[in-house]
Amino acid sequence: MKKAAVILEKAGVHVKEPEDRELIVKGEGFSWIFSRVFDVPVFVENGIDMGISGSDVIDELGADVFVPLELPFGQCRLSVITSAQKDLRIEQMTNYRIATKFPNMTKAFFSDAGIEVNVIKLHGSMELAPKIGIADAIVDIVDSGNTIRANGLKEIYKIRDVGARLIVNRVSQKTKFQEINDLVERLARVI
Amino acid sequence: MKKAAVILEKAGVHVKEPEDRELIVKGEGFSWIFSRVFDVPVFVENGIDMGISGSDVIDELGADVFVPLELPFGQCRLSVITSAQKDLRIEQMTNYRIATKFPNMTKAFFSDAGIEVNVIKLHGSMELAPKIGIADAIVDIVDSGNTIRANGLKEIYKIRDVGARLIVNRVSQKTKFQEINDLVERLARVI
Amino acid sequence: MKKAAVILEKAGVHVKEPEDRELIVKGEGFSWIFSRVFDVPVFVENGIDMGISGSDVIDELGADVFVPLELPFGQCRLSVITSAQKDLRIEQMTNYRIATKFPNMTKAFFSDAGIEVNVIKLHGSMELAPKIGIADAIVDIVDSGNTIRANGLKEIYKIRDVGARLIVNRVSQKTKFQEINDLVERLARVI
Amino acid sequence: MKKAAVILEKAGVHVKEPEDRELIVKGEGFSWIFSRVFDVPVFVENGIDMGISGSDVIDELGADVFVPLELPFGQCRLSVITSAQKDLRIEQMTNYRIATKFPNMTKAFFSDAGIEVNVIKLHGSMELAPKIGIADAIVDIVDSGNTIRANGLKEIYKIRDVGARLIVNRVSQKTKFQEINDLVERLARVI
Amino acid sequence: MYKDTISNSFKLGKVAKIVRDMFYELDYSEIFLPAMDRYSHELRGGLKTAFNNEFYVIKPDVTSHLLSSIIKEEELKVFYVSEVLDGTPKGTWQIGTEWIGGKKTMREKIIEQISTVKTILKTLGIADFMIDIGSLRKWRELIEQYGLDKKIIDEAIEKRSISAMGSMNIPEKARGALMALLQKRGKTCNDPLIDSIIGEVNDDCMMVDFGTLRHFDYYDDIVIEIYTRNHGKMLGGGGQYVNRGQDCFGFALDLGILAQLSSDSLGNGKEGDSN
Amino acid sequence: MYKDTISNSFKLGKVAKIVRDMFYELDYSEIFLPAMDRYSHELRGGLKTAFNNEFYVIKPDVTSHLLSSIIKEEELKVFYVSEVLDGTPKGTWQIGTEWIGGKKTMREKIIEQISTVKTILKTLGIADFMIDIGSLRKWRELIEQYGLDKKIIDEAIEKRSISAMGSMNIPEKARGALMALLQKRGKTCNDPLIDSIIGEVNDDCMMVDFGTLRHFDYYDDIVIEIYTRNHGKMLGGGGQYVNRGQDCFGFALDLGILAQLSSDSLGNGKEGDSN
Amino acid sequence: MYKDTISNSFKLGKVAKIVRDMFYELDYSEIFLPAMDRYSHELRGGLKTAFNNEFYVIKPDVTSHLLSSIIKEEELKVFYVSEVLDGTPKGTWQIGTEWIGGKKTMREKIIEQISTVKTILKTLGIADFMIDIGSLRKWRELIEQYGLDKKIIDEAIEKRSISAMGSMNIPEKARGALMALLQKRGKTCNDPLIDSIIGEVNDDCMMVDFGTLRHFDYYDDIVIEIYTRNHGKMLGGGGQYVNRGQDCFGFALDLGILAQLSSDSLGNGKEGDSN
Amino acid sequence: MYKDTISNSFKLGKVAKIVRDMFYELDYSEIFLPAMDRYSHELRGGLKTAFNNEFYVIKPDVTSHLLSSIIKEEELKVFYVSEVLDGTPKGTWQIGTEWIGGKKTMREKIIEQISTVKTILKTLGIADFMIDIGSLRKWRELIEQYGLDKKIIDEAIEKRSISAMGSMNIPEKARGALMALLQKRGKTCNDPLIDSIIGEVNDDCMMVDFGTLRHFDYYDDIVIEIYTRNHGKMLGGGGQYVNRGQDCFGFALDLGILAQLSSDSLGNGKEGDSN
Repeated sequence: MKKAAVILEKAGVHVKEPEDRELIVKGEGFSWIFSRVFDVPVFVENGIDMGISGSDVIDELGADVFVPLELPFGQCRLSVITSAQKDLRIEQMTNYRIATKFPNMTKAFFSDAGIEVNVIKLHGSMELAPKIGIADAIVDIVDSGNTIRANGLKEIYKIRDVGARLIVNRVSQKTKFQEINDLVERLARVI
Repeated sequence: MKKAAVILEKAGVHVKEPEDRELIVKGEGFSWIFSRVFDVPVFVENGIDMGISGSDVIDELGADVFVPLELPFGQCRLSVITSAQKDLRIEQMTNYRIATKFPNMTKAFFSDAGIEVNVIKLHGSMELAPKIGIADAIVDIVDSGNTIRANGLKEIYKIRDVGARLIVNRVSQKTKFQEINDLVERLARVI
Repeated sequence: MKKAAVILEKAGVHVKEPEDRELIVKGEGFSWIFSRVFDVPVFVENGIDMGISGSDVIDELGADVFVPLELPFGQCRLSVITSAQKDLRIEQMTNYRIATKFPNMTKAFFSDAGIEVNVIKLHGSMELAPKIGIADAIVDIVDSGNTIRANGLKEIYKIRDVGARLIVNRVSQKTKFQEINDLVERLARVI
Repeated sequence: MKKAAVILEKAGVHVKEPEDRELIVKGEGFSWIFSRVFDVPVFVENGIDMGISGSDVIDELGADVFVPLELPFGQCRLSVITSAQKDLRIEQMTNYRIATKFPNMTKAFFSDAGIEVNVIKLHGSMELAPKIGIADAIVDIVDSGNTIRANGLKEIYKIRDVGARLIVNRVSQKTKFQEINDLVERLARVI
Repeated sequence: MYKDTISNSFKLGKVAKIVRDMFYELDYSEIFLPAMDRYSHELRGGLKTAFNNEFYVIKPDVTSHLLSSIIKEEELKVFYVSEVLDGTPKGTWQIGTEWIGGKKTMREKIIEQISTVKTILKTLGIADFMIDIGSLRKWRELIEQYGLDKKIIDEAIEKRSISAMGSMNIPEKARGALMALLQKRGKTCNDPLIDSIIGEVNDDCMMVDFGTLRHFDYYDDIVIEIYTRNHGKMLGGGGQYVNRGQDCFGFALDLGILAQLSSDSLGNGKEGDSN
Repeated sequence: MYKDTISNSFKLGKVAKIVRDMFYELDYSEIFLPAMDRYSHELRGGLKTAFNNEFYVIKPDVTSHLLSSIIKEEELKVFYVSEVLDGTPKGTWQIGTEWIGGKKTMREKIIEQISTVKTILKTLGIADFMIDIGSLRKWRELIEQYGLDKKIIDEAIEKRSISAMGSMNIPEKARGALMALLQKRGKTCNDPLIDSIIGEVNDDCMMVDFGTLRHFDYYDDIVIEIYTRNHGKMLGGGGQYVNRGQDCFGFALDLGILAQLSSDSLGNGKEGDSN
Repeated sequence: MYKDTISNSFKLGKVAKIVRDMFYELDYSEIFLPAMDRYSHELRGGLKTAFNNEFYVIKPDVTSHLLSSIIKEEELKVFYVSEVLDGTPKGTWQIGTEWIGGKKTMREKIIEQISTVKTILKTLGIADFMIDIGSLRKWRELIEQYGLDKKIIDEAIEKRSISAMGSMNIPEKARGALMALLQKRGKTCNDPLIDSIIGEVNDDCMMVDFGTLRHFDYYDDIVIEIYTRNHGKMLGGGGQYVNRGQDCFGFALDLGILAQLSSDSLGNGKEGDSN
Repeated sequence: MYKDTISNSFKLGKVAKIVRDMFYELDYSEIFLPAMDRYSHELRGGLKTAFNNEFYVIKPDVTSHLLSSIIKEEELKVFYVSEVLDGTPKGTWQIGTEWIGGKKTMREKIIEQISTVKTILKTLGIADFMIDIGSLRKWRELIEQYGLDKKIIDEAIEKRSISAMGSMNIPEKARGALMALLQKRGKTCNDPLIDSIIGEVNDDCMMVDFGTLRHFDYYDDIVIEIYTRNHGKMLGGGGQYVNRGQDCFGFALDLGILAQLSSDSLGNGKEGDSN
């Protein structure tokens, strides 16, 4: 969140921090909405002009929004992760139980590869699932890889790269063309 | 979370607090797993012996678990909530956009009532949705009601009461019958 | 055909015989159409005022016509017929090949009795089928029973009684109410 | 039927005529079965070694048989026939009621041409149908064309040529290879 | 010319426009029912299918579909233009009305709707049509009066089978009454309601007929059938039913047959059209 | 009040009547497409099902359904009111037109149809709508000119991804041209055809925009999108396509959204309606 | 290695062979049920579909499918190996038996079938399994004795909800009996039938348990559930039912889980297999 | 006795057991294919349906289903017992094998599998069966050699139409070769591969026949058909195909016909059974 604010500052947009439980903060020319990561694309698709969210969330929700800019923070990757002791290839994961926060992308990936798996939707701390035996593998976001190493896990297959994105509502892009393009250009120059 | 620990202490079970990012904590006779609210029923259904979770989450996930005890905390209710200015009845909500963290329960409720609505899944701060015009009403957990009043909203229909529940894995109930029943009885006495 | 003419004569309606390949013959107040037995109900359902046809054909085609009168000729029955040497009950005819001129009625009969059979549609001389081994049994019209006895066959189950019927087009019954009712009454008196 | 016997005689095969209602007649080396035109392909598909039948009937029933020889008699054609007064093209026959003895071939023809028609199955004297107004057109076998002209009708589209065919059961072709090929060759030489 | 779908639908479009305008004048509003709905035993006809492990019906009979969608109703004066399927993917296009509840008496509703049918057909240039009016109540009263077996009587009526009625072992008086009702067709029938309706409509096309009407199970008493001399199939039909205690009446016309019969009169008798 | 199906459809009925009357005045005739048709890869959207071992589609996208039904065509100026399904049994109701062939030039057709959209929305009391006009031809010319990979460019346009365009290894001149076209939105755009259309329509609601329109594969060049400030979703859209060598243009409007937005202006702002 | 379908099915094949051979020895004959059957409310599970305007179910629950196919029955001692669907195209493979009618008493049948389950699992090298035996009759007797509401009690049992039982307004004596039954798990339970069965089977894996078994509506009294310590899901289950006045007992095992658990012991613990 | 499903399946069970045991001895392992799979043009037969807006096929032809499921394959020597649907909910039960890849040459595989067919039929007491062996390669060579039109030749072969071959405008030499191949049936055919196979199998039931075999498009060269004198329909068939560069051979037998023909010999000639 802070990295987003830094970039915006550089592009001449001052982000007003929300006090205590405030949800919407009016700043010079902008009103800022602070919502859950998974909700940003839903807000933008249904009427909020612009938002900053991770490409993993955008693709998982299949949000029907414009994605003008890839922002230079939040770089990580979505990978298939199994226990460190096993040398596994994707084709060997028939009927594996796979815990993930991204069921749609996980099902799509394994179905294209022709491998039938059972996907279990979890909301947090994926590494727990194989440890306590309720899943054989996980599909999750990997950044430094420390968390997974710390839990005796390893990446065996990178599904796709992930990073922060600027997203724009399809109608706002038309009705507020100038302001949006103006901000996009200023941001493009600083990244 | 703390209320759960208090009840457990009274029933003679000392809950070991997790240090920093620790996920699993071994205590006398128990290993404690601290996961997201929405994941507890998934863990218990897939192999973890017992868990404490809200009846809203258990019903939304349709978790196939035993629910031996209603615990005396976390009492609240799942309600249909609209803007305070409107006097609305359920039948008038044809084609309303309804934001909620509980899409399954919301769809089931309106479908039984024969009202066709469009459900938008959000993960947090539901009150935001009607405020910024991306939803006409919300279905959410209401406790004191301060949050919704603070956001110019009001409850128009209570779908069901909600509260904390003790849940047990169907197989563990058999294989660890004694320990589980023992704990359930001790808890039953203190609530 | 002659019996029908006799009855009609008695009811004061003179039937004009067709010369050579003539299809339609104009007589006092009536025009007579001589068509195949199986086509009479089709003609009457699609616009011809009245017709005389067997109840077997009417039911096989499921013709949407009025059937005011059962005529006193053409009495026979639709039966399941097998080789004389075998003592068979319907339930033992699983997967039998059954030759018939009435596939719809045959399928309906065996399906209601819960017996799966393979129906082969033939247009004539059913007795031939079991004799030359292309069917295990037949469903056909039985009158005296000589033909089937002559071919070493016997009736094992009467599906329904069959007889000649007077049939009337649903619209003609309305638009030519008087003439049709008048003829029906005169016929009713002579049978 | 006689023409078939003539050809067979030329090919050295004497056809024994059936007396009165006899169905099967044993002749030198052959037993002859005289059945309805429409039943010959059914008999041959289900076990009778060989048969002579029209290509119209074979195609209408979609019989799964070998068709080694086109015989030089029974040449005629399957055509779309309408009233002589009208100059009609196929595309103009939307929703026409078409009477025919060949519903399968009629539906297939109009469906390939993309024209939706209502097919009425009749068993004989097709020319009657348009005359008495229960059909707008007919699909039937046309030979000299006298019958249709006599009934004020005319051919507007030839669907396919039709002629007599020799047909052979797929299994008999194997088990009685010599005799069948021998007869086919002798026939081939005389046509 | 065009492939069937388009040429076919042009004619339907012309007729639909004319009939719609009349419904608007008579203060009916158009109703749009979804093409598919969850299966329930109330739904008649349509094409059975399944989606996501639930049974559905595609384009069921409109009256039954509408009735299964009503929760609470004051007045509902609607018309619809819709394809209706009956067991196969190719259906028939219908235009029809449903008049549910409201202050008008059942008698007034029936009279207005029958007059509406008349005006529609006349405007479409279809002259020699007839409207038969029958009553299920008459038969019910008879069955109750003589304690007869409803199922057998219904089958006999469905086929107008005089032989069946003749051979039933029922009291002669009952047989006489059944036969009389079956044969009853004429200008009047000394049933106050029906006679007053015929009187009010006051048109030669009307005929009382207790023995030649189709009995749909969701109709309650008065039923009508609309047909012409020169078309083998019925033009349409309708009837009276009770829904949540409210008197209702509705009718439906086969848009395809209307288009066929009216094409000459509407001056678009294109060469090659079916007569 | 009523269950959704009925209350929902009343509003649709009101709007459909108004729009239909306008189409009649503009000499469009209504077309009725069957609810189900045999599956073919040309058909877009709809709900896949099967009958009698054949694949079918229920209520597919109307334009693709119409085009797949035409054999030979002189002129076809039609409108339709139909539910369109998209993968589930609950669809959206649309009202739209297809103008195929005929003597009018493509330019005249586009101008007439855009003016029709304007009149419809104004008559329904929907004031602050916008109509964006874009061109697929512009992008095609660029792709051919610099020999670019159509698939990658299409994905970039679909997401308006400036980053993607920035990181493509294509000549700088090409990148500049792509960026310019993506950002091009304004009153004129020195493209003779589009400028003349905007000039002719001469209304403030018109905007040239080459970068924010959806690219349906059956559109050929000129595409339009219709939207308002206060509704998250598009009101409708349309485009130009060639069918059997004939110039065609068609557009479709979401009847549900029209009903929502127009309910206030049409004086039936019932309390409790979603505004 | 292979795509899922094939690698998956190899393991199933190995286990199916072993279990089939045992059934042959025990004089069971294999039964082949059609993959699709006309829908009837008796059929449980399966995937709903439609063909030719009739509702069908694909691969329904085998017991319900078999029972709906029996007209008259002397004795039927059958086993089946079949995929069973439950609302989606991907089902679970089961191997199971149904013993209908015949001279053996219900007690003898249950004892033989429970022993069969034991032998199967031991032969497959699955050691630490447990077989719980419960009784629906016990609960029915209680409900009738205290005139309780069956629906509420069933819901409480389904969730083992002590809170629900605690807060029901029922006589204290009834509450006590309910709680006792719910908590009843042990080696014996002074119910003559169950104690004699446990005595006869005489194996440590057996446990009486009235409170943790799933209640399928087509079971009548004795029900069994088969599970192991180290697998979250049940291995299988079975129960006793009455069909046309004849005593019947059947059980089914999840072939997939059997293959997983037995793969180590059958010496084909291929590296990379799910443990 | 029983309703068809059960009585029918008992006979199938008896035969399936015998044949399975033989396959186990020949080191085949059983394969279990899912009852439903996503539609793809590779799948033959089956019953088309749809689930969740995707096209599926129920119980397609097993060979095509297996081939579409293989990603990488060393050796696959499998057998299956499965119902196969062909456009309607009532299918035929088949038992068959697929031998894919592995070290054995194609010749060895064909010889082993033909011998297997022989042993199966003889064990079932079906004596007077015949196995025709034909070759698609022979026809292909001829078509290439004379540059003939494959489609027309295939239609002529499908019907064994000597007239069609007679009236084709093709060089006389080609006509002669076609006729010879069509009429070729006997003990040997001087095709090295086929003659050596017949020599190896060395059984009177074998017959070379290039003109009476059905040509499935997924077969490559050698095809076989199995039939008996006294049953109108074929008992089974098989053929050789190439999959991912590996030689494969498979055959399937109709379990229903096997059960019918073998019921006498297996001493369960129940009175009333179809002979």
